[in-house]
This record gives sequence, C-alpha cells and structure tokens, in this order.
Amino acid sequence: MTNSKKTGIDKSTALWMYQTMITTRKFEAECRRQADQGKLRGMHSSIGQEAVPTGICAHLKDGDQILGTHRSHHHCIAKGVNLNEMMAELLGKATGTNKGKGGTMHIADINKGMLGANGVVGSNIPVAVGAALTAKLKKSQNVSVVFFGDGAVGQGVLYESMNLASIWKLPVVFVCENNRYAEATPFEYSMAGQSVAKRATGFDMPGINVDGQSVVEMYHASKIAIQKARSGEGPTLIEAMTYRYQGHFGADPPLTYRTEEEEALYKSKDCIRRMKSYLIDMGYSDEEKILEMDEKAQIAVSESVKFADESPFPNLEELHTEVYVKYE
Amino acid sequence: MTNSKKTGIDKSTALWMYQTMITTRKFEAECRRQADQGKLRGMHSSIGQEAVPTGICAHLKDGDQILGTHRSHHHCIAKGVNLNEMMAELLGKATGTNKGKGGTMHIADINKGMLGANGVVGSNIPVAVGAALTAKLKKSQNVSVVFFGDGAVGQGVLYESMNLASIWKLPVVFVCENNRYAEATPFEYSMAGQSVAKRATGFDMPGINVDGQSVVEMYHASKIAIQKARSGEGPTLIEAMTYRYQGHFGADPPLTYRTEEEEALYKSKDCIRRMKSYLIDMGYSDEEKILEMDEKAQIAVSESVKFADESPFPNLEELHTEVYVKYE
Amino acid sequence: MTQSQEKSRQITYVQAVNEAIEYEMANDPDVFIMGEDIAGGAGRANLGKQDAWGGVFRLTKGLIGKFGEDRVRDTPISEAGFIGAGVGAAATGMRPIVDLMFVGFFGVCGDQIVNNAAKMHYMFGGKVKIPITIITSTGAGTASAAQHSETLYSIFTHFPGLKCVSPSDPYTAKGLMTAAIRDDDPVIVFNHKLLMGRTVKPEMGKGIGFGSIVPEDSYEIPIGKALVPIEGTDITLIGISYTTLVCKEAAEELQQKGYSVEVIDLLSLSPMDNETIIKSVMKTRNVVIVDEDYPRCSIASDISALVAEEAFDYLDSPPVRITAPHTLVPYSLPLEMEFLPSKEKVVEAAVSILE
Amino acid sequence: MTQSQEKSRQITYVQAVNEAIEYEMANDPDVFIMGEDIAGGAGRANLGKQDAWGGVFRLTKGLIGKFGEDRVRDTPISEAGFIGAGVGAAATGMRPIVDLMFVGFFGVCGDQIVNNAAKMHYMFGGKVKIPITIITSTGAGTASAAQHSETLYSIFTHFPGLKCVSPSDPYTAKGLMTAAIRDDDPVIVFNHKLLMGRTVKPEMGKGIGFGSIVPEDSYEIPIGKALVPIEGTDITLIGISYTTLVCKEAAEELQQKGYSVEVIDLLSLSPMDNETIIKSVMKTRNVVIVDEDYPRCSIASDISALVAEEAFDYLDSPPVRITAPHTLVPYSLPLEMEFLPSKEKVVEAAVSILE
Ligand SMILES: Cc1ncc(C[n+]2csc(CCOP(=O)(O)OP(=O)(O)O)c2C)c(N)n1
Ligand SMILES: Cc1ncc(C[n+]2csc(CCOP(=O)(O)OP(=O)(O)O)c2C)c(N)n1
Ligand SMILES: [Mg+2]
Ligand SMILES: [Mg+2]
Repeated sequence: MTNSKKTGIDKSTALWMYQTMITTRKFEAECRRQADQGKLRGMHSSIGQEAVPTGICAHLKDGDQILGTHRSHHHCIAKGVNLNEMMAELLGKATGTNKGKGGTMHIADINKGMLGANGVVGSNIPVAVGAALTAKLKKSQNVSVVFFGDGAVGQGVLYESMNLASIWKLPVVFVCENNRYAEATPFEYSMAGQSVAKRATGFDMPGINVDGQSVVEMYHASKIAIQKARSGEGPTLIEAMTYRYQGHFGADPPLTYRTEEEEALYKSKDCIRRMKSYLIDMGYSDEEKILEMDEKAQIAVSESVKFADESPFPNLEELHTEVYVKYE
Repeated sequence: MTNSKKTGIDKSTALWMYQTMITTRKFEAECRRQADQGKLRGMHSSIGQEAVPTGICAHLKDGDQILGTHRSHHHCIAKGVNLNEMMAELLGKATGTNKGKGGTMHIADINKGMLGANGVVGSNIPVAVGAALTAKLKKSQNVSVVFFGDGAVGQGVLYESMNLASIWKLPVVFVCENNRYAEATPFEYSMAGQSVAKRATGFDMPGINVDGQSVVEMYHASKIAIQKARSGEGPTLIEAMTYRYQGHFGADPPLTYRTEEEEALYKSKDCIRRMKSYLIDMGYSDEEKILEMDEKAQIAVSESVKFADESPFPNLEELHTEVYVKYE
Repeated sequence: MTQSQEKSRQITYVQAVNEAIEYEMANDPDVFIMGEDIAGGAGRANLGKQDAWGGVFRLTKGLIGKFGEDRVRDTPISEAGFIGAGVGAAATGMRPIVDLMFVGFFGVCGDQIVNNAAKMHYMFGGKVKIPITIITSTGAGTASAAQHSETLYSIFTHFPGLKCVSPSDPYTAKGLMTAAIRDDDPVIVFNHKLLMGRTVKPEMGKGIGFGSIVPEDSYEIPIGKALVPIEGTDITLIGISYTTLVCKEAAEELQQKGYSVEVIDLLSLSPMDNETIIKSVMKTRNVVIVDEDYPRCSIASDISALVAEEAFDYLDSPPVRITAPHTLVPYSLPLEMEFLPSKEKVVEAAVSILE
Repeated sequence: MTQSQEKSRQITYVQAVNEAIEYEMANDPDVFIMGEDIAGGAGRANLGKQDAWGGVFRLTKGLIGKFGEDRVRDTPISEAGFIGAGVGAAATGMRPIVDLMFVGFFGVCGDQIVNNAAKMHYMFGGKVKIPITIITSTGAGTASAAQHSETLYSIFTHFPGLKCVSPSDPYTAKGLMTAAIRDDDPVIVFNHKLLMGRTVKPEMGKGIGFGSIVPEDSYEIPIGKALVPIEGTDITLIGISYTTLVCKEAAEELQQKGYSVEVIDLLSLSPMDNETIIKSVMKTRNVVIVDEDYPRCSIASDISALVAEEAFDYLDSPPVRITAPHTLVPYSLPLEMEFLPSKEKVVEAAVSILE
C-alpha cells in the first residue's frame, strides 16, 4: 500500500507540492511580521495545515474552482493565486487580488480558480455546489472543491449542500480541515459522534478520514475523490485531520484552551518536515536542493512585500465602485 | 414479538388511541366541509397520518411539550387541545386557541403541551431542543417531541438541532412523518440515501424506521424513545412511514404527481381500520362499541363547529395587541 | 417595432412571468430555473408527471416539458443550499433564476443572499459577477397568517449589492422579469400573491390579473425607473406592487371628488427612481405613500425622508405614509383586512390633506 | 438610593455588560447564556481551561467559573440551532441570553429570530412569552471587511415583535443590558465593536471605554427612552451607538464655533422615543441624523420621515442624514475610514445648515 502510493506521485508533482507548502509557510510567517508592524490588519494563519489544499490542488486544472474560508491563504497559494497580489490585498492596496476591498477573509481570483474565501462559517459550501452545477450544465468536466473547518460541521448548510450534490451527482469534493478547534472549542465537545467523515452516511456519498498532515496521503485520497467527481460519479466528503500551529486569529494564544503536549504531538507530525523526508527517500531531492527551494520561497515572499509596499492604496472613489455592475 | 407488543398496550390506552384517531379524522373531514363552504380559509389535512402523534402522545404527560408543522391538526388533537377552540381558531374567531390570530398553521396551547404549529418547514426543530433544554436545566423530567415532514429533512437546521440535542443529551424526540411527499416532490427524488432514519448516523443517536400507519408500532417505538429521553439518555430520531390521503393543501389534487395504485396501497394499510381490528382482536371492544366511539367523535366535531359558529370574530383592536407583552 | 411586437393581449400576471422566463430560457442557454416544485413531481418522468405543479403559483408551468429537468430543476426544501448553489452557478457563468417561495422564508437563506450574492462582486474587487434572479412572493390577503404574508422588500433594499423590483400588473411583471434575468447584478423580483391571483376575498382580486395590455414579444422595463400611470396636479399617490392598484382605485374616487391626482407606480425599490418622485411632488406639493410593508425602517420611510429632504420647499403638507401597522399579519379575516392598506384609508388621507 | 447605589467608577463597556449579566444570573436562576466560545474551551474542565475566551469580545469572561457549564453554555457553530433553542427555552420558562457573534451572521439564523422569537407571542394569541435577549456586535472600523462590519439594526427594527437597543457607552450598556434581560419580549442588544475596544486605528478608540461613570449596583435604563446628553437650541444631532460619540465630538467643535447644539443618544430603536426627538427638533428647528447603518430603508430614514411628518411646521431646514454610503464595507484602511460617518462630515453638515 505505502509502496504503491509512493510510486503514485511523480517527481515534478512531489517537488511542486513541497514548494507550495514551504511557500505558504513562509508567506504566513511574513504576514505575522507584517501584522506585528501594524501594516497587516489581522488574519487567521494556516501554518500547520499546508498539506490539505496542496494534496488536493495537485489534481486540479485551470477551470476547476476551489472555495475557502476565513483561513484561506494556503488554499489560495495551492491554487496558484499570485503572491504579490495576495500580499497587496492583505495590506489593503489597489493592486491586490480584490483591489484591497476584500482583505484576508475574501481573497478571490476566479481566473486562477480561486472562487473566494468567505468569512461566514459554512457559507461557501453551497456556492461550491453551484460551481459544480455549472460544470454539469455546461458539460465542462470541471470540478469544484470546497474547504471548511471542523466548526463548519455545526452549520446546517453543509447537510443541505451534501444532499443537493448527492441527488444531482455533482462534481464537487467537500473537504473538512479538521484542525480540532473552532476558535477555542474542541470538536470533541461540539461534534456528536466526533467524526466528520461519518456525517456522510445517509447522504449516499463516501466519507473518508485522511491524515491531513501528510501531503502524500492527501494526494492519494483526493485523487480518487476528484476522479470520481470529474467522471460524473458524484461527491465525496474528505475529513483531513490537521492542526493549526498558531492561535485562531492574529496572535491569540492557543494555550488557554489546549496543552503544550498536544501541540508538541501534532507539530511532531509536521507536513513539511515529512515531505522533506519523502523527497529524499524517493530520491527526488536532497538537503541542498531543498534549501534552494526554501530560499526560492523566501524570495517570492519578500518580493510580495516589496510589491505590496510599493503599491498605492485605492482611490477613495473605490469605496463606491463595483457595488454593482451597473446601478442607475 | 407481535404478542409481547400486543400485551404492552392496556385497554384504556388502546381505546384512547382509537378515539383520538377517529376524532382527528372526523375533525379533518369537517374542516374540509367548512372550507368548501368558504368559512375555513385553507388548510393542510392530516388524514391518513393520525397514528403518528397518537402513538407518541400516549406516552406524554402534562408538562411535556410537542411542536408541529403546517400540517398539525392531528398533533394538536393527540396532545389534548380543545376541539372547540381549534375549530374556532380555524374560522378566525376570538375564542380560538390563538384568539384567531394564528390560524391553521400556528395552533398552539402551551398549557396543554402544544407549543405550536409552525409554517416554516424545519423551523420548529430547534425550538423543541430549547424546550428540552428547559427541562434539563429545571430538572423537570419533561420531554419534548417535534414532528416534521420528510421535506424538512432537506433543511439544515434539523442537523444543527440533532447535534445540539446529542452533545447535550437533551430529552427530545425527533419524529419525521415521512408521508413520501413534500408538496409534489417525492422523497425518493429529494433525499439522498432515501432514508431519514439513517441521517441520525454520525450524530451519535439512534435513528429508527417505524410503520407510521400502525399506531401499535408507533406506540412501542416511541415508548422506548421517550423513556430514553426522560431518563436523561438523550435524543432519538424516529422515521414514521405514513401517507397523506388528501392533497398537500386544500383540495389540491394529488393524482398529478402520484398514482392511483400507490394511493390504494397505502389506504389499504389505513391506521384506523387496523386499530379497529386490533381492538376487536384484543377483546378491548366490539363493532357496536366502536360505532359508539365514532359517534362520540362526530358529536364532538359537530359541537366544535357550533361553538365556532356562535363565537364572535375578534375586535379590530386585536390587530394591534399582543405584538409585545409591553411596548412603549 | 415589428409587427409581432404590436400584438398585445390581456393575460394574467402568472402567464406574463411565465412568458418572460420561457423567452429568456429559449434565447440564452445559460438561463435555468430552480426551486421547490418549480416543476413538481420531479423524478417521476416515468409517470409522465414531471409538471405536477409548475411552481406553487404556477409561474413555471409547462417549462419542464420545453427545457427538461436539467434547466427546470426541482429542489429539496433547502433554500440556503439551492440559493447558495444559484450564487455559485452565477459566479461561474450561468444566469440562474431561483425561487424563494415566500419572502418570509428569507431567514433560512438570508446569508446566501446578503453575504454572498450581494457582496461577492464588491468583495472580490469587481472580478466576479453574480447575475442571479431571485423570485419570491409577498403580501397578505390570503389567510396565510404571520409567516407567509409578509412584504419585506424593505430589508432587501437596505442592502447595497442587491437590486429589488416589484411589478404591479402583468405588463410590468413581464418587462421587469425580462430585465431582471438579463441584468448582471443580483435582482430580487417581489411578486404579490394577490396579483398572482391568490385571494380569499374574491373582490380583492377583481380585475387584477387582466388590468393591462401585454405585448406578445419580449420587452424590458428598465430597472430603476418608475411609471406614472395617472398624471395630475393636486397630489401624488405612490404605490408599490399591489398598493399601486389601491392608489389607482383611490385616484378614481378622488377624481370624482374633483381632485387632480398623480399616481406613481414605483416598480423599482433599488435603485429607486428618486427623480420621478421628486419631480412629481414638486408639481403636486402633496404626497401620500402607500405601502404594505411594515412601517419601521421601510421603503415608505425612505420615500418620505427623500421627499422631505429634496423637495422641502415645495411641500404644502407633510408627507403621509399609509402602511401596514407595526404589527404582524393576523389570520382572522376581519383583522387581516384591517392590516392591509385600503382605498378608503388612502382617500381619507388625501382628502384631509387637500381639504 | 442606597449607599452602594451611589458607588460609581469608570469601567470599560465590556466590563459593564459583564456586570449586568452576572447580576441577573446571580439573582434569577432562569437566566442563562449561550453562544460560541461564550466560555471557550468547553469540555476541557479537566484542563482547568473552560474560560479560555469568555466570548469573542470577552463580555462573559469569568462567568463560567461562577455559574457553571450548564448556565454558561458553549455551543457549536449552529446559530439557527442554538438561537432556536433559546426561543424554545424562553417559551417554556427560561430567560436565555444568546450571543450572535456578529450581526452579519443573522442570515443563517434570521428565521429563528423573525419568524419564531418575534412572532410566537402574537401568533399564539398572547399565550406564550419569549423573554429572550440576543446580543450581537456591529460596526466597521476593525478591518473586518464586508461580512463582519455591518450595523443592520434597521432590518430588525423593521420587524414588529422585536425590541432593539444600542448602547453608546459603559453606562448605557449596563443599564440597557439589565433592562433587556428583565424584559418579557425578545430584545436584541447591538454592541458596537469600537465601543467594546476593538479598533485598528487607536485614535478611534480613544476614551471610548471610559467615557462614563457606571454605578456598581444594578440599574435599568428603560427600553424606549432616548437620552439627551447635551442640551442646546440651534440644532439637534441624533446619534446611535458609536455615532453618539461622533455627535458629541461634533457638538464640541460646533460649540467652539458658537452654536448651541443638542445631542440625542437614541439608545432604543424599537420602540423609538419619538417624543424626545420631536420635542428637540421643535425647539432647535434643525436636525442632523448620524448613523452607521446602510442608508436605504434605515433608522436614519425613519427618523427623517418622522421629523418631516410630525414637526413639519417647525423645521427651518430639511432634515439631513449622515450615514454610511450605499456601499459595502471595504477592507482597505483608507476606504474603511471613508465609509464611516465622521465628526468632520457632521460638522460640515451642521455648519451648512446653520450658516
Ligand atoms: C456563521 C458564523 N458563525 C460564527 C463565526 C465566527 N467564527 C469565525 S471562525 C470561527 C471558527 C471556525 O472554526 P473552523 O470551522 O473549525 O475553522 P478554523 O478556524 O479551525 O480554520 C468562528 C466561530 C463566523 N465567521 N460565521
Ligand atoms: C422553509 C420553507 N420552505 C418552503 C415552504 C413551503 N412548503 C410548505 S409545506 C411544504 C412541503 C413540506 O413537506 P413535508 O415536510 O414532507 O411535510 P408534509 O407537507 O408532507 O406534511 C413546503 C415546501 C415552507 N413552508 N417553508
Ligand atoms: Mg477548526
Ligand atoms: Mg411530506
């Protein structure tokens, strides 16, 4: 099993996955620095969860759409959104993905297949069903993937959406990033049955539980789900077990509701470190080349800051434009 | 099994159940006549579904609360709401359960433990969770029961409510009256997996499927669920398979979306006819005494019309009162 | 104008909406419609019964036979789910029409309407368009009590990012429905139940469905423009949807009393045709706003404030609002009739201004 | 007045609300509170960490230690579920306080608020009371963008059956919170995020939390009554919540320019203190309404219409509304600041009226 899986990932994909994850991590770290300097006005960090969107987006094509949450920088980067434009957005600049109007919780770039982060928990789930409906009606062979947290499993709209996707056999994959907490609330408290995957039962669709701190596992699990969606066999629910290393929002201290032991345990399964070993084990890379990749990531991140810093704020008239396509 | 079940229902309960069902059926038939005369302004008939609330309410006590839907006359009658006041409500009279302000979709009598019918599909489900929360916080040993249709299984709030009830181990029973249709839509089309009971999976609570056209089966299934709730062991989801004999609303013709064969099949399993046989089989009654019960029902129904007819419409000032307890 | 464009006839409101949808679906493959029992009996093709209902108001009757199950799509009772799906479909290139059966159900799906449909274009810096049309029904007068009889267009008008229109008869229903479907922004079309032929007091429905001449051909009524069906110089009556009918009836009676009455049919609430309102009030110097929505923070308040602020020096009398009272919709017939704005109340208000 | 009632001190808005809740919970066993992370870390009693958060704004900090998990109840992210449960608990004898973290989330649970909480008392003929208190947060100025920065009290004020209050400082926060919990009707308390100390522009938060003297003892500010913190004769400025602060600052500047300014702190939107508004405007003959909610069908429209209709003959100038523009809340700092009503805009409007 392990073997067949290993052989399933080709070198360029594996390298892409590592590069994506390390870029994300460095981007997020940079964001924190920007926030500490008062330039970036708060965000939800994705550090620790990089493997989830990376493993999935490895299978996605240009016309495919992903949708995210309040915590979506990793989704954006995995789907290829431009780092410069992302950082500019986070600093509220006119050159941002959203012209500075959306900010951290709403980054979107539909041309890249990022149909938007969304600040309301659960809110994007039916929107993803709609994108899949378009694919079906237009017979485009595209799929859509929606990411949401363990907290979103409390929202009824998830079940409405799973039901719609199932009865209409839509090409959508529901991906729950179970990082064990919604704000300060552990899922063991808030989720009856304590399994997201099981919630697919009764909706006539597979629900699977995956080690979301392993990009290799994520890759293989999502490959099946996306193939299934793309070939018209309907939706899948993936529960990816993961962990956010930082607080819920900004510098919010997580030790008020979780333990050092727990943090240490999950950090010991870090997705980037494990991928590093994988690359070396597979002979895809070596320490030196990995350092180069790390450096490349850092350069891209630094450039994004430079780009954002040099970009202007939007004109004040922008407050009033694009509320509508046309309004008179 | 059948035997042990039979011995489980004592005579007075069995007779009460029959009386309740036949009263409901005659009440609903009378409502139809009132509508044909233009006095009653439209309603959703419960004919065919009488066994469901009857089997359940046999186990309920005074302080227990039930909650209903747009189709709730049978719930009200089973919980002991006064027929005169019901009919007066339906004719919009000041003496109605709700002083004429609520009408068919909102009949309520909290003193009788009928916490209200509700016209928004699914809307009452969390309210029932709240009534159960009161019972738990006040340690009253009361339970609450919420009835909803197969259509409500499409509403996300059901899952939010099941989750809350389950994690808090609340004394509530979720009863889905699966009469196979939501308006003109068959549940085989709209419900992935085609089973309501299965939807409990993943919510750490039992989901059971019951013949809702058998009041005896309903009685036994709900006995377990209500005992469980009352003793602090948490919620149960009951799927009661039933059938509405009439159209969705008013005189809406059901043959535009279902077949004569199907209607005949379900009518052949009529709950009242089967209960009649049961009473005779058990030696609890005979044809003659049953006729007396039927007559008693008819008299009560006729009296309700007389009561309603003789009652005044509300004063026009009533339009403005009871919007608030106090508003100044 | 082609010959066929001149062909007109009296049809019902329901038929007018149906024609608009049919035309757009036939001419634009991206248009589709979904909602509960929008066909009815879905999945029962084997029984030949897909079109059991054609929507609860029969607005979509016959369409599934013409366009198939994919484009005339029955849904489970999952408003948040399928309206959200409409938003997603709109964002990715379709032009969905979605049915929210009664406006009072917005509370189960409001998030999809106000946080996604209304905001995505702006939040995403203009890079995504949401050309969704939401149709819904409003109004009391059908014994449907507090949850099924609301008007509520005021709360949607509150939200930047949404357009709101409310036709008053078959002619405006067809033209606004067409414009809504073609519009690139989210538009909510509020159809009054009494205009769609639902009523328990037959005299209230008198003539409603047939009050206007409707061209057979497709046409648009521009969103954002009011109509002035009756011109006059003494007083302006402003109606919206069903209350336009009330205004017209009141105007007739007031004319018999010798007054020259102007009636504005608002049609669009967002954007609102401020210009037509101001112009009329500057001329007549008196205004009565007639609206069935709850009175607080409402379109009636909005119009009253607009007139007060923009035509202050022209007014001979303060604006008057005839609205539903600050109470819920009761079931009992006499109470429900008292809830509704009526011709009598409008005439009384106008006379007391003009006397 | 007892001795302890006289004890007063300057405390934060957050502490003032916390005190009100604590007092009511201590004195009425039927009062309980629930919401997401209202304690935080629920079920982690074994770690001694139940009170990780005390609510996202820390309004309930410390309460779980005093009243236990049953009465300070963390919930899953299921607003429709737990607000509906609040309604059911209220109907059966409890007095729940329920937290809707941000008002922009109303769209996932609006049905429970407007169709159940607001309507049950009326629909059921007065036989059921729903003494629920919903607390929620409003306002821009915290870089939270379009979905997390709305005000929206106008749309709740629209609904008969709901009461709506919006405090402006620690003193009114404590008094209105106490009154809300004790009220037998559903009350929504709108707490502005800037008043609760959240801001990314420190100068906006300057002094906000400490602007008022708060008695230690429990007291009520009656729902439905406005306050007049500054009296004057030339012009009335009407503020709500955070904009009351804006009005006070503007008043200061206008006074320096030699004008006599009256400031009304609205406090209650439903019921609204029409009398105080009318009385003031009859005296000053000029009015500027300052509100952060979207402008259409809003509380600002309502007040403008009220003044126009009821004080028509007293007005020297048309009412002026300074509100958020008809646009969504942008993320970028300069745009967000431009979105907010500011002292400068108020002063400018007032001066142009009074000059
Ligand atoms: C409907 C709604 N309720 C509450 C919130 C406030 N909120 C923002 S993030 C969050 C926790 C989400 O937890 P989860 O879904 O597990 O995602 P994570 O933060 O762990 O990535 C909450 C409660 C919200 N944004 N939307
Ligand atoms: C939220 C909502 N959506 C739609 C409706 C319109 N509606 C009323 S009854 C009904 C069908 C309900 O079906 P089901 O739950 O199976 O109950 P039944 O009528 O079969 O008793 C629908 C769609 C509604 N009342 N509420
Ligand atoms: Mg989480
Ligand atoms: Mg049904």
